Amino acid sequence: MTILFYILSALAVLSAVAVISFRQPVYSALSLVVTLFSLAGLYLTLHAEFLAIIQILTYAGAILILFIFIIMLLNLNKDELKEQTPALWRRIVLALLGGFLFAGLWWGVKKLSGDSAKLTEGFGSIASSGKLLFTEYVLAFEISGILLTVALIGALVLAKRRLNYLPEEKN
Amino acid sequence: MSITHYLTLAIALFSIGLIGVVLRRNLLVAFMSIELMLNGANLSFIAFSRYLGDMQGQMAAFFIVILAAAEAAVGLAIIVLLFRRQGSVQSSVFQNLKDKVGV
Amino acid sequence: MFNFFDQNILNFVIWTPLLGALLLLTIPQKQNLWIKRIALMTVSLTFLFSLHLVCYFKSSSGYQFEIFRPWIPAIGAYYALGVDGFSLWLVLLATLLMPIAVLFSMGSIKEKEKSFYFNLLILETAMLGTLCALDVFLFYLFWEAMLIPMYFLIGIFGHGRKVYAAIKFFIFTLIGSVLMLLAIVYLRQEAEGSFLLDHWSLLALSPQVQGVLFAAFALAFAIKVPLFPLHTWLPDAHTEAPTAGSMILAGVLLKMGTYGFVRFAIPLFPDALLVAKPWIATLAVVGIVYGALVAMVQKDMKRLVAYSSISHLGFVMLGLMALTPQAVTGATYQMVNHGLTSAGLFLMVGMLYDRTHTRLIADYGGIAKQVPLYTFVFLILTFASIALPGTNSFVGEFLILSGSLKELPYQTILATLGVIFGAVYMLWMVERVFFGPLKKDSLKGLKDMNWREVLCVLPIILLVVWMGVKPNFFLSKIEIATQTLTETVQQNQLAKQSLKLQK
Amino acid sequence: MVLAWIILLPLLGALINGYHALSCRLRQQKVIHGMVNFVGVGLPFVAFLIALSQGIPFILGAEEPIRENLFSWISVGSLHIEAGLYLDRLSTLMVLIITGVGTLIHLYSIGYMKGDSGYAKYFAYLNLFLTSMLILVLGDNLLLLFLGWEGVGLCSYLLIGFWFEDKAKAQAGKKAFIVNRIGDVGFLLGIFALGVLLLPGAGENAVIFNFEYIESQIGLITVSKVFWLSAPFIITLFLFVGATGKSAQIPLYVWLPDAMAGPTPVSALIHAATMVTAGVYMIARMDFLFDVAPETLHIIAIIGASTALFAALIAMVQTDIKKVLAYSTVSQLGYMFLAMGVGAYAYGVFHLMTHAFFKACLFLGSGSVIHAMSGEQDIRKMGGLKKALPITSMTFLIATMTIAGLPPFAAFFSKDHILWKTYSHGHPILWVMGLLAAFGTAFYMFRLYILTFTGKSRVSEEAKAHLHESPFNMTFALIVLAVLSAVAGFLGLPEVLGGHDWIAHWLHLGSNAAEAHGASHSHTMELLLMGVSVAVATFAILLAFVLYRNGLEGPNKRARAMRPLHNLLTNKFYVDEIYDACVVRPIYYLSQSILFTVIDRKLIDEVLVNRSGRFLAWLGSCVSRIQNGFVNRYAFCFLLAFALMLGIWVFN
Repeated sequence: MTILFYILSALAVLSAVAVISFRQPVYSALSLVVTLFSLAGLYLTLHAEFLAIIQILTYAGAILILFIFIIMLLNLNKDELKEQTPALWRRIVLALLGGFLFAGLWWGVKKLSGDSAKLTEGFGSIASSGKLLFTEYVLAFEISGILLTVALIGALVLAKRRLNYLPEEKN
Repeated sequence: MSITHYLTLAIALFSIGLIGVVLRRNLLVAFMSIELMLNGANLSFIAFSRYLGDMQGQMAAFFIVILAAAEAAVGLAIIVLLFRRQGSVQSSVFQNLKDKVGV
Repeated sequence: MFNFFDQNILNFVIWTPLLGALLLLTIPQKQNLWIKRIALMTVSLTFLFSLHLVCYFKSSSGYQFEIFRPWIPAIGAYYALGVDGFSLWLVLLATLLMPIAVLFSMGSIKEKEKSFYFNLLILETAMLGTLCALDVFLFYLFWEAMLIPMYFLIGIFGHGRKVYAAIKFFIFTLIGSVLMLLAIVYLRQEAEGSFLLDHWSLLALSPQVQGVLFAAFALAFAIKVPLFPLHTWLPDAHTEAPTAGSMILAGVLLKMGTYGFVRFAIPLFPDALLVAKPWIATLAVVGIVYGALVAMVQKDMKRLVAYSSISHLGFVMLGLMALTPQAVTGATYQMVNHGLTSAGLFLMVGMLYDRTHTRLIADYGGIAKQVPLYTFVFLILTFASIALPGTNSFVGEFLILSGSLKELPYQTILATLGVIFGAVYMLWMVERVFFGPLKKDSLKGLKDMNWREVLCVLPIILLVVWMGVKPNFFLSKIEIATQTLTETVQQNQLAKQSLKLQK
Repeated sequence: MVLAWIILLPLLGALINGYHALSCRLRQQKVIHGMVNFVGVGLPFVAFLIALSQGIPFILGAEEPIRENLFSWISVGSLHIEAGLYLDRLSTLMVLIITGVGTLIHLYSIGYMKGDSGYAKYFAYLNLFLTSMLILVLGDNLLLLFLGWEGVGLCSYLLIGFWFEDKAKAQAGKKAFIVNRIGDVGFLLGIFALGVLLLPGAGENAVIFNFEYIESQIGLITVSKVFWLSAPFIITLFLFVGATGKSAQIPLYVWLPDAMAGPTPVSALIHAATMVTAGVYMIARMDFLFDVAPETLHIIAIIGASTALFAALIAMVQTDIKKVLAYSTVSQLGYMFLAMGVGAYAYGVFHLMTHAFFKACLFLGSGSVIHAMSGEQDIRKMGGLKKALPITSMTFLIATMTIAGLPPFAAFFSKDHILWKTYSHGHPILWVMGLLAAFGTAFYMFRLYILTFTGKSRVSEEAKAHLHESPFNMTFALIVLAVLSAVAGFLGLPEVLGGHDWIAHWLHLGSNAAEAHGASHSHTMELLLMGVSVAVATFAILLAFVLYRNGLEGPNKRARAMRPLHNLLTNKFYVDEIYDACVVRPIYYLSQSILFTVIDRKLIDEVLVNRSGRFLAWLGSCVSRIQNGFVNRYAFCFLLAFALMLGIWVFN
């Protein structure tokens, strides 16, 4: 089990770093897919099968596809994509800051001891999640439905708007 | 594996996402790093839910995923709009909210 | 019915202008004739109410016509109003100048009358409220409320650098009053959560604390008085304000500073006053001489009268600082005199401005032949402003100087110099504007004063003479208030000295 | 209420005429001369009759002064100032002079101001002047005196600048008022010092500024101190400063010669007979106070003598007929102050009376000359007018002989008394200065007479055409005044010449100490000095005859010979220029470029107000640079803030 955890977490971290370091957005999108898959795997080790599936289905399946689709749609030309790498000092500063951030949070987290509680039978399975969703969280579930439709309409209205003026010519 | 490991990973993902947002000029990549941060948060939810033996964490994670989806849709629509308007997605191009110094 | 009216006469006096202002709102803009009529009626009604104050003013110490109701119990603010010797005549001055201002601006303000008269009426309510408030929170509310209408009057209806002048006026006063607010809050906490002035006067504060609080109050009022270094807002505000605006500004608003000193700064902090007395007196005297000298070189008539106001109010401050019964009565009397004379002078300059649209002395010359009546009235006001015996200012100045020679000898001697320079700048201006050959033929067609302008100036001229020849009617009412003030301050100072002796 | 009527009548006249003048001017109507004359001259004449009726008992020896309390003017706390009137021998004399000479001059100005457009306005101002002068003289307390004091200052301002179209005349009026104001400030300080001394001791309703009350408190005053100096000295000095301003003594006399810009009757009334003597009256009225301040008296004597001499010298070379008389007034006032200075108050007042008569006569004479010459005032263009103006020249001659101090006439007695008292009170130098001044007076007066009336006529052709003797209403005043100035002397006939010096005993001013001190010198010395002064006068007259008998050629040649001295005198010792240079210009420069531009504009307005405003704006702008529209920059700020919070959380 632990080896699996380490592999997956290493994979996740590496691909996360890749996401932010690749110059081409397409490559970072793909590395994001890798991160999501590794996370799904981690969910499984945490007995959250339902969420692992959801993760793969919506995140990897829907959202990332949308990203890639957008990237392709905008068919950004070559030079446009290849933005100049940010100045060295900026990256160092940010890396340091990130490290500091990580250390701070980690310092907070490491105090957390606690052995794992005894799990009930069928914990995290789709059935129990489904039951919970439709009993305790039914209101939230419905509202999220509405949320999605609103987001859908919003996205449609925004993207569809026929711009009545031509975008300025890129200089 | 104890919860600290998972949480450490969550923190790592979160920090990387944060740095990504700040570092990258390209809006799309910034947007992806936001997704990364969200996933980091999701992971911590699920880790806690696992170690506390309580399904609520997973429910929260589930709703976050839904939220992420909605947010991604709208976000990308905006990015498309921005691209149409300015012809590029570099964040350095959109500066007209700049304060006119010394008015 | 009558004693209901008598009970809250102050409510009538203070809130009638506000009612008038609200009534104005209901009238459409183009009916400017009705707007003028209603404005004039409201202010005249207020004046009639204030006459009631004078007739039934019993010459006994303490506040009269008191109104006392809890207002915001949570913070301990009461709706407390009252009038005594100090504020009585200032209220009368305000209610008298307002109809004159309205009557005059009926002829000179041609557009946007509705907002003009609306602002003027709100200003009157705020002024009267400030004068009658006995609860410091209410006082502060009205104090700040005064600024806004004045700001609009100068900002919209002024001329030249009116926006600059309006902003400068607003911010100058605001800085002072913000510090005062801090002191008020501290004092409220000292007086166990009550804003009432009577509770505050019972407080026994240590000299250091008194010093700081006095400084805060004094700064706020010093800006309004304009004491010497803080005076630069006055000339700008006066020159750019419309005639009615600068009349009220000079007539009443400047007196708020000295009134503030008399009502708050002096009685509440006697020990700090003992320390600060020579400094403020010196500043006042510097103001007298400085104001007079700088007035001499002004090119613009209104600016000259503005600087002369600084000089005259320097006398009032000297009187207040001397704290003898004569000096303080003289100072209060001089506040009213200066209100009349400078408002009158602004009125006259306003008349000239309406005819020729220029206030520069150089543009005039030898107009005495063209406008004899105007010259006659202007000369009377000039001699009233340089305190010729027989006019009102002389009585005030005499009382101030004779009262303060004992307490502040050197300052008083320097102050009497101001009397000479007063004559110099006024007469020099009169000579350049009125006497000598007719400078430009454009002045040939200058019309003399019409009946409306005569009606405006008449009350001022009558009062100037009446208050100069028979001042006792006015002085007797002020005298009681000064008696109580000087005694309370002397007692506290003596008490402190005896305390020090025992230590 | 009788005394009040003396004041109210001219006031009434002033109001009626004033209203009439203004309404006619507004309605562009002709002024009704008849009514104006009747009101303008009639009312002062009635006032004169009332004054006479009140004055007769005093002249016949009554002692008790008449008091009238009109109303309480100012009463604050323990300070009470009553508006009360007070008539005793001194003020009777003054009132009679004012109303008497005043009415004569009003009569005279009917003729003089006939064609003038501001005719009614003129009479209104003149009546107003009489009112304020009467208030000054009749007031029973120092403050009423000051009210009249500034009132006459106001009227002299209005009357000097009467023809205000002419810039110079308006400026002369302004100059007169301001110089008077400087003196009045000194006067005010004296009143305040007195107030400070007397107020604490005053009883519940004591009227502290009343002359009698001050006299009763004289003990307290003499012993107390004001600013480490002795009180009487300081108070009297301040009062004297006021007097120098009003009665044109050395430092503040510059306004009087310029005051000639006003119409001549005004100069006669205000700048010869009444207003300028206000200072002398004030000292005479407060003689008890000045007696206890010997140092001030000494100063007064010195200033008086030096003014007399100084003005006499300047008068010798003046070419404008009114300027000569103006400087002669200044010098005669010097004599009066000299008399006051040596403690001979009565003789000062006596000289005041005689001066009122002969100086008014001289001014009115010069007025009728100017009237005849249609405005010409330069004596170099006159000459031989005796034939054309017989009455004027005769009265002018009498007045000139009077002022020169020839025996039978009034000024001889009054001036001689003063010189004698100066000498007998042990001031020989001042006596010599007085004598020289007498010599100067005789010389310039006869020079004036000779040049205008006798000798070759230098009158221009068209002026000669309508040379005419003034009408009767003008010459009547001249004759009356000439007779008075001839006769008035016998009121003060000194014992040594057989008279019993009635005026001094009648006025009995000043403590007897000054009186007794004088008696020790023998009569022979007095006679001797009298002879000396007459000799000096006659010598001066002869000199004048010799020099100016045949026109101006001789004197002009001699003048060119001693050019520097002559220039110095003609330019009045450059006093005006000195004042202008070291007082007026520096103050103007100080206030223009230093006070106004530097302090007000630069220091306060620029630096404190605008600069602080701009500083805040600059501060704001550099903070706003952070928001440069970069989305990443904002994200970075979130990150920073988050890190900060984390740090805080971690470290405590």
